[in-house]
This record gives sequence, C-alpha cells and structure tokens, in this order.
Amino acid sequence: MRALRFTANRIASTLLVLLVVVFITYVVFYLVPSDPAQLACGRPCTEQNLALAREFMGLDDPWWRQFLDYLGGVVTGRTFGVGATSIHCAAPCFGYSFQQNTDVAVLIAERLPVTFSLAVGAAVLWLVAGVGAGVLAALRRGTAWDRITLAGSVAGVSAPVYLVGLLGILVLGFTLDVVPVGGYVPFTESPVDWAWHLVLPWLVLAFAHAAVYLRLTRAQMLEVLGEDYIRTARANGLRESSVIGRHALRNVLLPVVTVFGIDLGSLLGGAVITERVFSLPGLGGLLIDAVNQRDLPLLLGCTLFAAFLVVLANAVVDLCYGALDPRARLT
Amino acid sequence: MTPPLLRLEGVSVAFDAPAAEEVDYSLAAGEVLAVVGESGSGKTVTALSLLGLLPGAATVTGRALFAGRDLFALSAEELRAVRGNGIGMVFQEPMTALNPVFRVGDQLAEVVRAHGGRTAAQARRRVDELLALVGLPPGARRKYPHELSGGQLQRVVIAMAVANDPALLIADEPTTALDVTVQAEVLELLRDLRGRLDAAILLITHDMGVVADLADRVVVMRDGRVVEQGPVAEVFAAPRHEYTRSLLDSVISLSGPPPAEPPAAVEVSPGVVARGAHVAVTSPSLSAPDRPGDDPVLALSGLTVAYGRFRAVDGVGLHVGRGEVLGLVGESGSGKSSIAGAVTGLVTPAAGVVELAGQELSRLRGRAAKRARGRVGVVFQDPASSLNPRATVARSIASPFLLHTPLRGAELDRRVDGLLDAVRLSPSLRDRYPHELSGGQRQRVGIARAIALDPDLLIADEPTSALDVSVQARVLDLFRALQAELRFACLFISHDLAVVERLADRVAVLHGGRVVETGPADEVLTAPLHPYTRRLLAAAPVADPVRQRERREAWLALDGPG
Amino acid sequence: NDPGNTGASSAAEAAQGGTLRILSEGQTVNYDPAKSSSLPITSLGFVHRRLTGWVNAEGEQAAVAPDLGDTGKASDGGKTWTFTLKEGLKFGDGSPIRSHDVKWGVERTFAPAFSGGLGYHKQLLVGGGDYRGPFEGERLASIETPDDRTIVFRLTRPYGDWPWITSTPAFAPVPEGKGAEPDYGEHPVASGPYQLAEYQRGVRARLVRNPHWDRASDQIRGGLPDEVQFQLGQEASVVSQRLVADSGEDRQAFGSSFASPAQLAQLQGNASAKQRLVTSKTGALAYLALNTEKLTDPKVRQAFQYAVDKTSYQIASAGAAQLAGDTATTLITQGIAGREQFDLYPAQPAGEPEKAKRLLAEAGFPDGLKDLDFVVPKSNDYPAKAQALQAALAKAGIAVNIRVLDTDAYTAETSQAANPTYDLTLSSWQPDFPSANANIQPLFASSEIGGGGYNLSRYRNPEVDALIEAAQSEVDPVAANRRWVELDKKILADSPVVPLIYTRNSFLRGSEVANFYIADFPAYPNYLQAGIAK
Amino acid sequence: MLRRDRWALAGAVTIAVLGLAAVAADLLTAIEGQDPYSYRTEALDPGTGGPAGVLGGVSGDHWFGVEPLTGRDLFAIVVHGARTSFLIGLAATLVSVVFGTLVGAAAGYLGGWPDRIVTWAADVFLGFPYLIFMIALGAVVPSHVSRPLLLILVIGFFGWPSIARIVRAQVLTLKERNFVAAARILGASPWQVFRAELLPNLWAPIIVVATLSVPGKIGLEAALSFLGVGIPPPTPSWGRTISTAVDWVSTEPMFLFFPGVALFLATWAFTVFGDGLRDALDPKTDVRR
Ligand SMILES: Nc1ncnc2c1ncn2[C@@H]1O[C@H](COP(=O)(O)OP(=O)(O)OP(=O)(O)O)[C@@H](O)[C@H]1O
Ligand SMILES: Nc1ncnc2c1ncn2[C@@H]1O[C@H](COP(=O)(O)OP(=O)(O)OP(=O)(O)O)[C@@H](O)[C@H]1O
Ligand SMILES: [Mg+2]
Ligand SMILES: [Mg+2]
Repeated sequence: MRALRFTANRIASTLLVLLVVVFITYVVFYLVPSDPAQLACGRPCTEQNLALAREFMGLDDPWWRQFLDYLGGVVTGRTFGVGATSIHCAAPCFGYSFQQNTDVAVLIAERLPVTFSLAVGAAVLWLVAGVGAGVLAALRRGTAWDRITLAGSVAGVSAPVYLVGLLGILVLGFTLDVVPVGGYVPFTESPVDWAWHLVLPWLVLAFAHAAVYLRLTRAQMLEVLGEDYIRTARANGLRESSVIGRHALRNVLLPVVTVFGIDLGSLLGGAVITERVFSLPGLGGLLIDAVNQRDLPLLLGCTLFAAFLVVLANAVVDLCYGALDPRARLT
Repeated sequence: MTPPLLRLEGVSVAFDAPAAEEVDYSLAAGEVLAVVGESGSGKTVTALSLLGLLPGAATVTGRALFAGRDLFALSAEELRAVRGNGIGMVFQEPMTALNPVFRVGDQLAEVVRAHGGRTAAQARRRVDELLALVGLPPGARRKYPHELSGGQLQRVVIAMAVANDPALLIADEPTTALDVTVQAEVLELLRDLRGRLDAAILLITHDMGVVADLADRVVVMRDGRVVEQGPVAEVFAAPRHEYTRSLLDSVISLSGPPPAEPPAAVEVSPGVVARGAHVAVTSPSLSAPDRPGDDPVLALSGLTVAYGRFRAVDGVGLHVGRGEVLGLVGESGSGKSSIAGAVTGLVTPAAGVVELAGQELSRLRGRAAKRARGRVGVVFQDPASSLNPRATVARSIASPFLLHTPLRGAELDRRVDGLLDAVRLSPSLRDRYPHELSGGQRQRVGIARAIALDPDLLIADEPTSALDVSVQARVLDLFRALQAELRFACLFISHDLAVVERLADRVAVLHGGRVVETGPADEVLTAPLHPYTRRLLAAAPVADPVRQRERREAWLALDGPG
Repeated sequence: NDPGNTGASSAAEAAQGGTLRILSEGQTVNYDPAKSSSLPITSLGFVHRRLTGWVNAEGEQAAVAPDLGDTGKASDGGKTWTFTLKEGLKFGDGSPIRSHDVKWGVERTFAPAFSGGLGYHKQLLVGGGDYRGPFEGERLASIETPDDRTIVFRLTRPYGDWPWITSTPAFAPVPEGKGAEPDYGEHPVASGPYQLAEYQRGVRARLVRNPHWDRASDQIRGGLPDEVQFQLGQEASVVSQRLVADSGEDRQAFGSSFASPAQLAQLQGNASAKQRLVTSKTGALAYLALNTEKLTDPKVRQAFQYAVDKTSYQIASAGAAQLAGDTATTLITQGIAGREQFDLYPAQPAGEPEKAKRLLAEAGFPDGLKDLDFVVPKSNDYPAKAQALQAALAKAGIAVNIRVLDTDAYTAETSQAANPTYDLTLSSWQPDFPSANANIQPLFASSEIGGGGYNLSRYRNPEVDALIEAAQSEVDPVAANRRWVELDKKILADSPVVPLIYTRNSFLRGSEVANFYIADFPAYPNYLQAGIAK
Repeated sequence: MLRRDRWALAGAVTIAVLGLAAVAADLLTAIEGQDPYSYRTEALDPGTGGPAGVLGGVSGDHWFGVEPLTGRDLFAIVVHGARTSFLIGLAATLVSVVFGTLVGAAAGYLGGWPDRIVTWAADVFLGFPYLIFMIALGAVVPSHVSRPLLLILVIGFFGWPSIARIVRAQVLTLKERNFVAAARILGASPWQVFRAELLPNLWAPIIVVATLSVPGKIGLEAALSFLGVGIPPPTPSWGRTISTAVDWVSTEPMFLFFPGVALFLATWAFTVFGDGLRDALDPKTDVRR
C-alpha cells in the first residue's frame, strides 16, 4: 500500500518535472526571434509562401494553442496538412520535424544506440578509474600519488572536452595512428569494430568525468575511514583487504552512486561536444542541430527525452541506493 | 600465582602532547579490572594502543605483554591474529560500531571466519550460538543494524568481541549510551560471559556504580597517569588518593534501599490506585490523572504527541506549580522530550491543551506568543550542541535579550555579566567560544541563558547526563541554589533517578507515552506503586559494592536477565 | 593576380570506376528536388537531371547548357518559353521521362508540404501566386505539355534569364502522380547517373549506378565512379586532418566544406597536401552592408568605402590575400558574363582613414561616429572578420559594437524584422545562377527588404527598381549585360554597401580524386565530373 | 592552518598572481606596449596569416607572441582574458552561493512543502539541458543587456541546485542541534534563526564549496564562449581564444599553450586551494593529520 502510494507520487512528480521542462523549453524558444517557417519557405520567400508554410506547420495558432497541440499529440497523435500530402504522426507523437521530414521519435530512436554506447562505455571506464584512483589516493593521503592524481584530476576538470578530444585525435589518431578517429559502427554489425571506434571517445569522456569521481571517492573514503565500524572491523581482526574492499567501499559508493545517476542521465541525453568532435551520430548532435535550425518540435522532443532520462536515472539510483544501503529502503 | 594474562609496563601514548604516561597495570585470567577516571585521562588511548588501533599520529612506548608476548612488537599480520581472537573489544557507541549496510549475522560470520578456517556452514552455526549466548533470538541474524535497538546492538557487538573465545575482553564504556534498565542487562551479560567463558575483562568506565557492580579490581587514572589501584572493596571503602576520594564523593546514588514489596493503595477509579497524593495506574492503557492545584505555572491535559501514526505521548496530564520542581523520569523513548517539545512549541501536539500561566499556548499568535515564549527557559542535555559554536559566551547569553527586549550596549553587557556571576562563571569568559570551555562551564552558560529573562518556567531536559560525575555534581548544586534563589517552576527531565531524587519535589514516571505513576518524590522513589517504577529503581546501580550486590539480586528477582 | 592552385593540379586522369567519398559536416543530404537549393553541379546533380544545366568547365564562361531539354526558345517578347526534351530519356525505374513529369515536378514545389527549395519560378509563372500544388487535383495552366517532349511556360512578364531559372532543382522531373509522401527525398526516382541505395541520417548516404542513365544524352555529368558515398556529420577539423593525412580510403575522398584559415596555414607547411588544395579563382562577393535607413547620408556611407581595411579583412578570412580572394570594387562578381571592372572609390587596400574622416567631417561628424551596432552571424568566422573591420573603422573614428547572433537569430534580425536596429552587417553573396541579374536584384531591389529578402542595406530607390525590372525583361544577353553594369555603377554611387573581396573558396581532396576542379562560376568544385584516378 | 598545507598555499599564491594580473592588466600591457585590440598585421607571416617568427612570434614586443590572422598581442589577450574569467567565475559563484544558500537553508529549515518544492525544482534544473537554454537565452535577451551580466546571472543561476543541496543537508543536521532549538524556543523568527544561528555555521562549507565551484564556472564561461554564446568579441576571453587556438594547434601550438596554461593554472589553483581550505576547516581531518 505504502509502496503503491510512493510509486504513484513518484510518477506524478516525474510527469510534472517533464511538463515543466518542456514548457520552459517551449516558452524560451518561442520567444527566440526566429521563424521556422522561414526555413521551409525557400529562396526567394514571398509573404504568400511564408503564410502557407506557417499554416501547414501549425504556426499560425496562438502560442498556447501550439503548446497544447504538441502535448495533445503525445497522447493522440497528430496530422499536419490535408489530403494526399498530409503527414501523420502516430501517438505517442513527440513532434514531427519538418526540417528532417521525420517523426521526432524515429530520429531519437535512430540516435539512441550511439549515445548509449558512448555514455555507458565511458561511464564504466570512469567509474573504475575514478573510484579506484580515489580509493588509492585516500589510502595514501598526502603522498606523491595523492598529489599526482589530484593534479591529473584537475587537468581533467579544467581541460575542455573539445580540447582533449581534438588533441587525442591528433596524437593517438593521426600521429601515432593507433585508433580510428571517429565514426560509429553498430554493435550488431561488428562488436569489435564498435568498441574499436569508440575507444578514443570513451577515453576522452571518461577523462573529463573521472576527476569528479576521484575527488568524491577520496573525500568519502577519508570520511568513512574515520567511522567507528571501520575501527570495529579492524579490532576484530578482519583483513585489511576486507576492511577497505568490503566495509569501507560499500559505504563510499553511496554518494558516488547518486552523482553517477545524474551524470549518466544527462550524458544519455547527449554528450554534445564529444559526439561532435568524434563525428558520432548521437543525440547530442541532434539536439544541437535542433537548436541551430530552430526545429522546435525536435527540440521539444529531445529535451523531453533528455529530461526523462535524467529523471529515470534518478529513479534507478534510488533503487540502487536501496540495494546498497538498507536504511534507505522503503517500508 | 600464575603470571598475569596482560601486563602493561610503562606504557606511554603521545599525540602532540602526551595522552597517557607510564601506565602500569596487569590483569589475570578470569579477572575483571575496571579503569576509572575523569574524561580525557587516557583510559581509551591506553586500551586502543594495545591493539594498535590508535591513529597514525600517535607514538606508543613501553611494553604490553599479552600471554608473554609484547603486543607493541608484533608485526601487522601477528597483530591481526590477536585482534578479535586473543583479545576482543567492545566499544562505547553500539549505534555506530556496526557497519550499517551489512546484516548483523553476516558481520558476525565474517569475524568468525577471519580467524581459524571455519566453513560457511560452521560459521553460521557459530553465529546462532553466539546470538543465543548474548540472549538474542536467531532471527536477529537477518537484521540490519538500524533495525535493532541500542541494547540489542550492544549485545551484537559483544557477541562479535567474544566470537573467537578471546582470553581478554576490553570493554570501553560499554553501557554509557544505554538506558539504566538496558545497562543492567548488558552488565549482567558481561558478568555471565566471564563466568561461562572464563575471559578476563578490562572494563573502562566512569560510572562508579558499574565498577561496584562488576569489577574485582580497579585502576584510577587522572591526567594520563595511574593514581591508585587495588581491589574494588578496598579502594571504595578507603580511597587513598585524594582524587579517588573526590571522585567517589561526587557520585550521586539513590539513598533508599532496593524497593520492597509495593505498599498497599486504594483504587480510586477503575485502573487507578492512590495513596494520598501518590497515584499510579494499574491498567496499561491509562495515564495517571492529574490534579492541578490553584494557579499552576504549567498545566498539561490530555496531551498527545504523534509522529505519523505513532503516538509518542498519549493523553498525558501534568502540572507544575509555582516554585515547584517536577521530575519527569522514564527510560529512553518513553516520551519525555516530546512533552518538553510540546511545552516549548518545538512540536505541535496532536491533541490536548498546554496552558502556561493560565494561557493556552496554541491559541496565542504573534506578539503574545512571543511574550509567552520569553517566559519559558530551557536547558538542554548536551551542552556542546546547545550553544552555537560560532557565538561567544556573551552573545549566547545575550540572545534572549536581543530577541525580547530593547536592551543593547553597555546595559546589555551589565546584564550578561550579572548572569555570568549568577552561574558562578568568571566574566573573563565572556569572549570565549564554546569549544574553549569545559563541559561544566558550557552547561552553566546554557543555564545562564535559560534564566536570563527570569522565566516562570524552566525546562531542563536531561541537563547533566552528558557530564562527568564530578562536574555533574557541581552543576546540580548550582541548579538547586538557583532554584532556591529565583523560585522558578521547573520541569526536570532525567532518566537518572538519583538525580531526580536530589532535586524534585514531585515525580512523574513516564512509560510508553503515558504517566504510570506520579506523586511526591520521596514517596515515589522509596515506595513505588507501579512495577515499572520498581524495575527502574532496582536497575540503577549505586557506587557501593556491598549495597550494589543487594540491589542486583533484587533486580534479578524482579524480572530476571534478558 | 595569381589565383593559387586550381583544378590543373589534378594530375592523374580520372578513370571509370571506384568509389568517390565526400566528407560532409551536414547531418543530412536532401534528394527531394522541391526542397533543395543545390547548385546544378553538386550533390543533387548525381541523382536528378533538370530541364537545363550549366556549362561548367575550366576556362570556359558559365553558360546555360541543355540537360533534359534544350536551352529554350523565347516568344511573346520573352513572356513565353518553349523547351524540347531529348529523346529516349528514362527514370531509374525504366519508365520514360516525359514533359508531364517535369511539369509535375514544378507543380509539386507549390505544395505547402514541399516548400523550401529555390523558388524563383513561383512568382514568374502565371497563376503561381496562389497555386497550392497538384495533389488536390488542381493543375497549373501556365505550364503546357502539348506532347511528351515539349513543355511551354507562360510568364507574368518578359524574363530573359528564364533558361537559368529552369536549371534550378524545381525543374527536375518527378514521375507524374508520385512524390506525395514527405520522405520522397529518401527514395527519389532517379534521372541522373546514380540512385540512392542507402541513407542513414548523420551517418552516410550511398549512391550506386542508375542503369537507365544514358551517358550519351548527358553532357553535364561525367558519371565516372561506380559508387558515391557521403559521410555525414563529420567534424570540420577532423575532416581536414584526415584529408591532410591522406591514408586509406581517404585518398578517394574530398571535403565538402571550405578549408578554414587555420587549415590553410597548416597546408602551407605540407607540400603534398598543399598540392591537393583546390582554390577557386574567384567567388562570392563579401560586403559590408550599411543600413541606409539608419545611415541616411550618402556622404557618411561613402566614408566607409575609404575606412575599411581590405587587407586585414583578407588576412582574417584566409590568412593571406592570395587565398582570400581579390579585393572587390564592383557588385557584379568576377566570372559573370558582361561584368565590367571599375572603382568609384580608389583607395589603398589597407584603407585611407584620413580621407574617411574628412568625408565624415564634411557630412557634419567631425568627431566620427559612435556606438554603431554591427551585427554578424556566428558562423563562417564572421565574428573574426567583423573584428578586423572594427579595428579598421576605429582608426577612422567610427566606433562600432559587434553583436554576434546565432545564425537563425541573425536571419530573423536582418532579413525578417520590420524595423531592425543594426547599422552595419557583414554578408556575402553568391548568385544562384551566373547572371548579373542574380547578383543585383536580390540585394538591391526594394521588394527584397525584409520578409526574408536579402536587401540587408535596406536600399530603396524607385529609379533603381525600375531599371532592374527593365534589365530583367531584356531577352538579348548583351543588351541586358550593359544595363546591369550601368546599375552596378549607379547603386555603388549611393554606397549602400562596401564591396570587400571576391571570396575564394578552397577545398581539399585526397590524392586519388581526379578531375576535381573549380570553374570560374560558381566557386564550388564540380562534383559531377570528379572521378577516381587509375 | 593553511600555512602547513604547501599545496594549498601554492594555490592561493597562484590565485593571487593571476588575480593581480587581471586587475593590473592595463598596466601590464602598457609596460609591454601593447593592447588586446589593435591589429598588427606586420607581425604576421604574409604567406599563411600565422605569426611571423618562432614560438608563435614570442619576442620582446610580444611576450607571448601574437594571434594568427590578426596579430593581436597574445599576452594582452591572456591577461585581459583573466579579467573576464575571474569576473565571471567569481561573480557567478556569488550569485549561485547567495541564491543556493537562501533556498537550501529555507528548504532544510522549514521542511514540509518548501522543502519538497526546492528539491523538486533542483530535479527540474538537473534534468534540464541547460547548455541549450543558455544558447536560447543568448538569442532572446535584447542586445542592450550587457552580455557579461547575462552570463553571470545565467551561469550563477544554474549553479544553485548543487549549493542548495549542500546547504540543505548541512541545515538539516544543524537543525537537530539544540542551539537552534534554543533560539526557536526563545521565539526567534526563521529569518533570525537563519541569520544568527545557521549562517555563521554555514560559512565554512559555503566558502569551501564556492572555492571549488569557481573553476567550474570559469570553465563554463570558456565552454559557452566556445559555443559562441559567451562574451562578445573583441573583449578577450580564454574560452574563445582556446577554441580558436584548437584549430591552429598543429601549426601554432603556442597560441593554444599560453591561454591553455592560464586556464589550467586558474582551475588548478582554485581546486587545491578549496581542498586545502576544506581540510583546514574540517576539524576531523585536522586531528587525523
Ligand atoms: N586522535 C587523537 N589525537 C590527539 N589527541 C587525542 C586523540 N585521541 C585522544 N587524544 C587525547 O588523549 C587524551 C586521552 O584521551 P582518552 O580518549 O584516552 O580519554 P578517556 O580517558 O578515554 O576519556 P573519556 O572518558 O572521555 O572517554 C585526551 O586528552 C585526548 O584529547
Ligand atoms: N521526529 C520524530 N519522528 C518520529 N518519531 C520520533 C520523533 N521524535 C521522537 N520520536 C519517537 O517518539 C518516542 C519518544 O521520543 P522522545 O524523544 O520524547 O523520548 P525520550 O523519553 O526523550 O527519550 P530519551 O531519553 O532517549 O531522550 C521515541 O520512540 C522516539 O523514537
Ligand atoms: Mg574514552
Ligand atoms: Mg530525550
């Protein structure tokens, strides 16, 4: 019963979050002084043609009407235009991109595997590297290792991804010629090529993120090492490997998981710059295109999806948190 | 005589400054040695040094011979073999001593398997044995630490410490965090284990009652040095060192003998019995009725405090008359602080009326409410947390004036100095921060703040339980003197019956959110009507080995261990 | 002036066969002719033929060339144009290409669902103003198809450049009755040498041979490679690195975007890559537009002609004058038939700030101009170029604030807003077809102010409008050209814009790409003739 | 205490040096005899538009060499860029700290629905692709609103959730402490409690978090300038210069080196300084030292 109500509450608040995010996006981009119909009007563009394009794209309605139409489309689907050339977008219709002549949902679905491969692979890397190095740094607090990893992590934080990415391509891709410099091979086509093409993007993305995890892990480890239960474990003669690897690490992971959820959620929404640099056809690129072309339906769809991923990741994190920490379990 | 099991020879521990110096004591197999002394005297660091558990910054010198081997000379691996195997250790705070994310049974099993190659199944059997040994049901194995009570957790920690049948058990204040009744149970368990396992126990405590209860010999420490040691009976009867004497003097113990059979009382209404002003309930679902006299400062009627569905306080009626001290006693979780919260406005009661000098608090709004608030002073249990660490003493004491009066500047300073003087603090402390004060000084600051506006009612929620025995005695004396001088009404909350006995005019005993017994202090504490009160009284140890033995037997007779 | 390397550097001969790879920054390629504004010599040309095409070869003047049809015959004083289609033309599915199909393709561009391409024809065809496409059953009467090979267009007014208009994508054939679906561009019916075999947005588009294309009937397309592959969504600097490295498949590739100044600088140090750089002789007119509604005094505007520093502008655009392109003094760009070179405001290329100051003082601004709003789009290094002008104008006492806008916001502000606030903006113009008409009319006709038009200086001169109309109606090319040159001088005398340079474009190709050249017009490589070397 | 931590000290010194350079940028460039705006095409290689001479044109006239294509002095650009970076980094941090602290403290202290709204709003903000939002905002806000101010407000505003979370957690534990209860019992209003009791105890964590968030903000300004929505040219900005320099890295590495090192140093300095501050202010870590 309580679990049910909890779930219902959670879903309601999630929907609300999504609604607000979409609404804000909509309003902001509606205010942007530009006219998507202009792009669809061609050159030279006459008033008449412009009016036709507007009408066809549903842009001649008042702004709130357009927003409601969009939301309505999610539930019931939409049809643009009439007759033979009308375009139907079946429910749930997350918008139709006139610039790309495709359902937004289809566009997102096409891009998702790429972003997913990129984000998850990099996440695994940075989790392992960041947490591992953080634990070591905490255990060797104040030593050269600690200082070096710290400086390295600062480099990770301060070096912009585009810089690291392009330098990586230059050094590893061209000068040393050890890895391919971009492009995406679907996993289903060839798992080896898939991984091989993603190695460099993974490394670059992981480098940027590992730093945060390193620092977080280090701080949390220091905190946990001061806890009474660590002293208890030692006093009872447990092996140091078990004290650190089991008792301490499990507690260290708690805040790491929280941050991880948020990071992964937002990464799945598109690692904009990394995707650009490595020519990976992922969601980030789609989003940037949507912005640049003022493709409002695509933008709304992407934002909605990205926000959904973040919220979803948060929910997953809460579940994991429960698994890791019995105190956080519900009921 | 056999050689001692453990022998410390000139053990010194130093951080930046020395923490323990030239400590010598020894312990034979099967013996219980108590180490007592004021806070910070080096009891804990000495014990931690034995197992190499001090932080890296500490330097340890001297020798500690355990079964003939110098513990300080062992390699890391050898030391690990001794930890939890030759020597078991029980820490003070059971709540934090266990890893919150693993099941209790798994943590026990891990310790079992850390020494000697038991299989998983054997370890599991051993865990069941251990749980039975410390009096926990086998189902406890599957619980997480947060699902157990403090007493149960301390049992788990003890089970862990004895898991591999150590020859020596070090218990560092194993009961300080616990209730009197639970404390009595844990002490009984330790005594029992010593009998059954023939383990020696090194018991660190500052509670003389506990020493009297359990120990064979006692070591008294002060400022990092051992000042006196000897058999308990001898030391208690004829302390040689002046410090030992003052320590024993400042112990507050219940005056009366262990409670006898309940005296006769008449039933005045269904479920309620009385003997004059002394009233108790006999039905578990009732709260003792309250008969407020004329013009009480505080009157509660039908007070109910609920947290969600759980009723922490259930239909309680209480009053405090002018100049009167009402002692509110009861074990942890019985609802004492919740009542205080309802009076001070920190929690909103679910039902009932709180009247302060005839005015119903919940009806007051704005200025009137603020004025009424100003007439209540509060002293908290923990002096460290009740003062803003970033505010000076003067600022803390001045805050009531700043909030309720237009006083500022020199006039304000004068008033603050007056209050410092009233609580016998030197005005030179004005500009110190809380961390620069001792516990006793801090609590005095808290009291000064509470009486600043000359309150009608003072609420003291366990004002001395965080303090050292000697400090506690001094604060209580001050409290009594102030009360005599200022004649404020006082709701005095404590779980320590001896303290309440010294201060209170009347006592109300709280159990499970209900008042089970109330009446004049001397009557309730010497001739309790309710069985719960009697159990409470019996569980409280006194600092006298002979009397404590009597009390213990009476307690055991009352409800038996576990 | 030495125009740097040109197509002559394609040393090896192009041969039949192989795969040609095109590295593109764009996420999509568009093969729907109705929505395309593609030049007749680039990507759309692989798949679709048009009614007419361009002569596009090195050393030859751009001219209208026959493609599906001949180059047209005018009658009725230039108001009626008749074209005859070649014999035996077939679509990729084997069906014949008839005049109806061309008509259907043109009509299709009027449907609201398929707008977005070049639409010069829409206002010129009789009844085009409110025609809404053939899908609702209505046909456009001003296009007649008396038989399968003849097509007649009736225009609202005489228009001498109509054969150029018929070379725009709208005049590609679409089989009658087809193309109602929005994604027609993903499975178009081919008339050119290739058909679309695979298309993944953001990844690639693969073109394979169209078996029904007849090489003999097509003088515009080489059709050499067996396969053409577009690699989409490529990051510009990575593309340039790959092409510089020139390894593996990249040897058969070329980049579809201009090489940036940084890339050009890198190429100067790399002999092999430098050889593979193809630079146009000339190109789009880069100009500083002066908002004539805000800078109303022609004398003030003329001061700008002397204040700008065309040298630093050249450096900012390509690192060196030679790669950036010649300094410009006329509106009609190099390579357009009938163009005449003149200079109304002779000055040092680096500018003559003193002269500018003098003109300003004469106009009543002895202390120069303050706080002018200089708006530029974010793309194409415009902010950097604007800074070069800013620094030069400052020397002449003209203080400007640069405002960088996102490309779309920029378009909204400069070409859509009713009352824009900018004083200056930077732009460049490459005509859509090689006629002075396409140079001048879009930029200076008052009908092109706002509403999406490109008259960024908001130049409004009834006299000029009338002259433009007259020049457009002239059917005789020589007479028309004379009129355009006259207009060029007349407009510049009013100084609504400051011509800066005729921008050269540079492209990098892999070592095995052959016959990769840029003709005099337009400043783009001819995709259709390129092939893989043996 | 900080004095014992040599790394933190090094961080502090670096911040001071960079800060000083930023403040005295005009003076320094005057000594050098340059400014960050003037074009010096004579310092360029006429063939390529790159700097003439070795090491990106480093010389007595141009200490860090010059910018390709323009010949503007790189030293002047870097020190004036420091001004931009520090101004935006610090001011935006101030905005997020003020807002985050108020909101976080209110949520933690008041509990109930204010708390729920704040945590919820933080979720919204974290779920928001805010880079996109910033791009849009750059286009929406009228051009007469100063861009640096806009950047400060936007970057600062989007930084509040993380600060608010930390403050909220801190307030939740402080709230349980009796001195807060004591003030409430005395009848102090929430604002009074916040000002007199909570705020003094929040300074330490706030300062630490603020110090640690400055580099992120500097980096964000750089990223926004990279995307072209940052500080408008010609005002120098590290981010814009670095993003331009990336294209030039194979021919003119020094063009990337100087602003890159400056950005790295600033980030590094704030980070180690913040870490040191945390260690110094945290009694626990201090004892263990
Ligand atoms: N980690 C440490 N670093 C520095 N000093 C310490 C440390 N641990 C303890 N001390 C100091 O060593 C002295 C002895 O401390 P210890 O904990 O042994 O006292 P104690 O007798 O156990 O007191 P209590 O009854 O309060 O537990 C104290 O002055 C304490 O401040
Ligand atoms: N905020 C709260 N939410 C939920 N339950 C609470 C809360 N505060 C107290 N309780 C529960 O109410 C009961 C009474 O608590 P209260 O603090 O009044 O006890 P107490 O008698 O003061 O105990 P102690 O001696 O440990 O201070 C306990 O069971 C406690 O767990
Ligand atoms: Mg101790
Ligand atoms: Mg309590």
